[in-house]
Amino acid sequence: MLTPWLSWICALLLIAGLYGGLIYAPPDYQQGESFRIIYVHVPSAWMSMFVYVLMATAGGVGLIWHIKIAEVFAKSCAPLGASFTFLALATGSLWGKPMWGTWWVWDARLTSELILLFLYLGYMALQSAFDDRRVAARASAVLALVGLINIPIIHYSVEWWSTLHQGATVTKLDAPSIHIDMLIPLLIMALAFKLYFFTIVLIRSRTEILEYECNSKWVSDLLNETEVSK
Amino acid sequence: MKPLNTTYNNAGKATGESGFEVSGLECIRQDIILFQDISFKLQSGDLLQVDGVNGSGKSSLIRILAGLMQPSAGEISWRGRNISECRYQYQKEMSYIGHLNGVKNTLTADENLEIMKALSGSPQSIPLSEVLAKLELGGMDGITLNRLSAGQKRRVGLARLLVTNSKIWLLDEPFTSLDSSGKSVIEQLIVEHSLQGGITVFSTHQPVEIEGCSIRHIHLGKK
Amino acid sequence: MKPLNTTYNNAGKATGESGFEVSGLECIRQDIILFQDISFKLQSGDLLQVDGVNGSGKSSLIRILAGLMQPSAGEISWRGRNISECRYQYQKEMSYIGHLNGVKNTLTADENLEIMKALSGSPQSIPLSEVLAKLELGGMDGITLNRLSAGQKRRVGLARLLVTNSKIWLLDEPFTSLDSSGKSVIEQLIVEHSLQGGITVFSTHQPVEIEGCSIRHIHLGKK
Amino acid sequence: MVVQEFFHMGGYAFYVWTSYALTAVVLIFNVVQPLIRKRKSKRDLIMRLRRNLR
Amino acid sequence: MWRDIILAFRHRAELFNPLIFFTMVIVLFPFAFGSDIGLLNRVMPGTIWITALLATNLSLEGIFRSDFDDGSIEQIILSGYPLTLLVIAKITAHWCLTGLPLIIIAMFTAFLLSFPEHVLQTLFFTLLLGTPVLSLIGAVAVALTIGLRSGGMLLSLIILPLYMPILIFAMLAVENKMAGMSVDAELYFLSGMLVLAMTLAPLATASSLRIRMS
Amino acid sequence: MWRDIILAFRHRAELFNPLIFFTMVIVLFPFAFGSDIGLLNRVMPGTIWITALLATNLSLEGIFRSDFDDGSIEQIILSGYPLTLLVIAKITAHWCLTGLPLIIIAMFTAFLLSFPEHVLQTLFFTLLLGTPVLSLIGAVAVALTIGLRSGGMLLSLIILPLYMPILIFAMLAVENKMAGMSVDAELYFLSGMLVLAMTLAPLATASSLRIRMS
Ligand code: HEM
Ligand SMILES: Nc1ncnc2c1ncn2[C@@H]1O[C@H](COP(=O)(O)OP(=O)(O)OP(=O)(O)O)[C@@H](O)[C@H]1O
Ligand SMILES: Nc1ncnc2c1ncn2[C@@H]1O[C@H](COP(=O)(O)OP(=O)(O)OP(=O)(O)O)[C@@H](O)[C@H]1O
Ligand SMILES: [Mg+2]
Ligand SMILES: [Mg+2]
Repeated sequence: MLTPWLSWICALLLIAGLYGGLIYAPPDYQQGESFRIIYVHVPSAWMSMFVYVLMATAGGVGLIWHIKIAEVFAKSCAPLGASFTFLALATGSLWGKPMWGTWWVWDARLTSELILLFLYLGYMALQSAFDDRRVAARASAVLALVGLINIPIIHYSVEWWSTLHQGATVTKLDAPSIHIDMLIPLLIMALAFKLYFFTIVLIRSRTEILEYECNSKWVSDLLNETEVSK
Repeated sequence: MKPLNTTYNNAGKATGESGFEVSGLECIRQDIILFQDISFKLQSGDLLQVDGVNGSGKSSLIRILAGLMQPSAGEISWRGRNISECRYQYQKEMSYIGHLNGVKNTLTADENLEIMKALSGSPQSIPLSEVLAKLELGGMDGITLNRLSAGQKRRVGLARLLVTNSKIWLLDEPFTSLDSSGKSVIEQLIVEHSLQGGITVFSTHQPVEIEGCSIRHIHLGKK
Repeated sequence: MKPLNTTYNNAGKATGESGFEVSGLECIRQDIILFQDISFKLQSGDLLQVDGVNGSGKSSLIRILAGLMQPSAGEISWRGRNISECRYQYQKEMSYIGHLNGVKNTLTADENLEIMKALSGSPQSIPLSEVLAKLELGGMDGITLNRLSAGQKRRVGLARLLVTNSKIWLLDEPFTSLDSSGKSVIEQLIVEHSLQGGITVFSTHQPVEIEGCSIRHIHLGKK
Repeated sequence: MVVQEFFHMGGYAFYVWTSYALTAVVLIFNVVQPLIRKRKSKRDLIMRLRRNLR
Repeated sequence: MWRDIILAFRHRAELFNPLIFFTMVIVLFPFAFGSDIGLLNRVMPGTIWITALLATNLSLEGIFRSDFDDGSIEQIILSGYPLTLLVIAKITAHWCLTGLPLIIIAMFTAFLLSFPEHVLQTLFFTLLLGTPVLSLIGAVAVALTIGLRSGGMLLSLIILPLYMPILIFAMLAVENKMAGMSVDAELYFLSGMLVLAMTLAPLATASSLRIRMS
Repeated sequence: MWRDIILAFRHRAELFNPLIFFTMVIVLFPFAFGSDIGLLNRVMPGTIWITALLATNLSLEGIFRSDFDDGSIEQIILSGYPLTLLVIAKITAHWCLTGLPLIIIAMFTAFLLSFPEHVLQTLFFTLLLGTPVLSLIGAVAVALTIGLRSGGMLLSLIILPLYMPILIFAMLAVENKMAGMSVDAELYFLSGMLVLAMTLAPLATASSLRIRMS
């Protein structure tokens, strides 16, 4: 029921964010127009971490209380999280070339983000290695929880090491060191990404539940109503 | 043959409380329902044989009873409590022997028994040589298991029953590779165990000759 | 059930020459003489059961017959030649199934059968699905063996007999973990094999119900 | 002129537009793929049910 | 009882195997990198750490696989002792047989190469703090993947991201020390990881084993 | 038939496993040795060779052990094909899955590090000639020790002296090339070893397997 609403709001926000980011915001005095990558880079990077935390939490809930919905949700998160991580890496790389003069360096933030991608891939590979869905869900939840350690490392890496990567510009609580005209589109984009994620994850989860419950009565009833009779 | 195991850990508590109770058990593997709505009660001295064709879910049932697998639905309780609540206490009173012997091929019979003993944490010590003699393995103690025959290895695996001294025995095809005398040794062990108030659940495809106590049957799969 | 294997490799040569001949076989393991002076002759259609208690040397004898182990003394000849002289020709006409199934747990039944076929180099191709159906494994082809039950795994191991199509079968406790219907499938296979002129040597601790051909026995160990 | 400038992105066109294009592709893929899978798994389930009914 | 269990697990492992393994690497070392002491000194920490990663990973897999194949793991799970404790015992035994000899041999080699002493100390501490973490994390990953069809690949895929931070911090510490900087931050981080791994990894291993059994 | 057999053996191994394993080592590589390209270039050949030794050794042991444990080895011996041929097939399959990917990844890494081209060629040839020898010799040693109580230790002890000459000559070749000298002698030696190993090792492996079975 929720998905159409979510997707409309999401589309609107995306358009607004794109307008704000590409047209409204002034060019950066140091980086010129290239800074506009921020509007895809930073939301993806944030989402990559956010989704992981969500996935691990849901996995943990499923592991402890054996709640099916949580298991399904965690499983549906993984491909999206991996996509966001990939985007963060790719757009970061595309930004790094003009800014740092290189596509890639082995610096702490970049590396830990790469590790995050591997974690997602490992999680998905582990999920598909089992045939029993519940066993798969529980085993991969353990992995997700163990990998959670990486999230703070990603976030604080810029503080702990001297790195090439930008320090906290937006997430400083007191005073973001970024112009307000640049900030607003960024926040809109971030929100749009978040809604996008929830929309897709809902769609995914539904399919997943259908497959999970293939032995139960309500699924056969549901399908009977709609199609089997045809 | 003298009975070796005359007392059980926590044997005192048994009185008054119910024994082993299974209700509404269901097992689904690879989206196929193996069994559904299995319920039974086992009291001290009961003997249950699980029957069914290959792949009907006998091993799955026994593993679920052992607490190795989670059932898709249903409950198993021991002394009135769900076995996943009192897991370690239950395990201390239970011995499971599956298709695999759970012994190390590169160690000797002696060393394997010592590991079993250390892991079971059972306090009283039956001399290991006596255990081996009872299983007709006398003189085999210093030989690593990869130099024993299949039946001799199975006997070392089954020695766990004598070493750990527990009240519930869950035996998945215990007679595999045993000759007829080995088979009757185990059958006799089961009878003794039952007479002393132990509970045994076992599966086998071979005809069983047990005298002195009655066997209940449960049949899995289509008839 | 239609017989699947109606012709044998090199079947033509069998006439005129003697079949399988064993003379003065002796096996010593760990300085203990397991058996001595074993001699027998097997012709087309013969069926030999090896009896003996656990550890009496049944598996050792069968492995020696297969050419896996060297006897301490004695000779084995096939079609008049010592089997170590015509090793590969002998092996092409012989199938051995031991205590271990010789199958890969991480592969599916299909893949395992294909490996067996590739290694046996047997030219004619019985459809693998037919082999599986015959062993009551229909529909199990795409499942890796570590998700099959013990009896189902054993059946995949025994499928070797149907895939490789050889004249001599050496079976060490083939009925292990099989249910009664699986056991009778194998028993019937053995009978068919024997009726078609095959030779079978097998060991088992279970009562065998074979009708239609006579079984010779050999007893190892002290009586 | 303004439009051209916009697409030029102050010389960073390649980097900026590649990032946006990549993002668009990935986001669209993530919409389409689950929808396809939903259709497919529904069809599979229905086949399964029909098989069981018979 | 505690001693018994550790002994029981130790029994099974090969005491000399990892020792010889490391000796082999150390012996090969000058062959692989030439005999320029300066260069040897520079690459020694890295080599030792990579060896540690590989050795831990592969020996852990061996131990768990054999337990899995012969059914010992079922009996361990059903032993009546908390599985977490048994896992700790198993990992401890494993570390005693790989991590410990590695450290000893590394120190010995460093001594032979007259490795600068103050850096040696740092290397020692990183190894002391880091190798148990490798064993602990490795146990989780192995427990998750053992016996699966694509187990080996999965194991590498899972273990790589988890080992990387340890390696990075250990090498950072050694490099900083060589450059004369403070290494407190890195050692704190490694200690933190160790404490975290010690509390969480046995739990995670135990629950993965349980899950894998069903 | 020949193709069938090789396929049969390949089936069992994991195609991606060694690839990921080597990628892992290569990814760890800059972490372990810092990002100084000059240093990385100097230690790369040595690291690649040590990795090759370890990976060959350990994966061979894994393959044979699993064949031993599940009875496949008996069936291979009894298959009716000359065992030597089957051993050759098995070793070939193994090399295709470890040696070959190693070489490919090594070349790729060298390319990324802009390793000097003329030395790269030498490194390539040493790997091409040397890694099959590793697989061949390893197979003999593994066949001799598999399933023994102290198999692991024995394996290392047997393998170490056999591998050493290969490693030494390979490294000599690379160093000589770096110094601008001729490397013919070393490459001839490696080729000789390869020819020798190819003719003798399968025979030795086959007969050790036969002996181990009884
Ligand atoms: C492949 C290269 C890159 C990767 C993997 C990467 C990754 C990340 C990640 C994970 C975050 C989120 C951190 C957090 O919220 O804790 C982030 C934020 C950010 N990145 Fe990147 N990045 C890359 C390149 C770049 C480049 C080249 C720039 C600009 C010169 C840049 C600018 C930013 C900015 C401004 C933020 C927001 C920081 C904040 O306020 O938290 N990134 N990046
Ligand atoms: N590890 C597993 N994962 C998934 N499915 C399994 C697994 N083990 C067994 N199964 C499936 O569950 C079913 C029951 O297996 P189980 O081992 O319980 O049978 P069983 O009654 O013990 O048979 P047997 O007499 O052959 O021992 C089988 O059809 C099998 O395909
Ligand atoms: N690999 C081996 N190395 C040395 N001795 C062995 C080996 N395998 C078996 N033996 C010894 O040889 C004897 C006979 O073993 P064998 O396996 O032939 O017995 P079996 O008759 O097949 O017994 P079972 O009925 O238990 O299968 C045993 O006493 C055993 O101790
Ligand atoms: Mg079973
Ligand atoms: Mg036998």
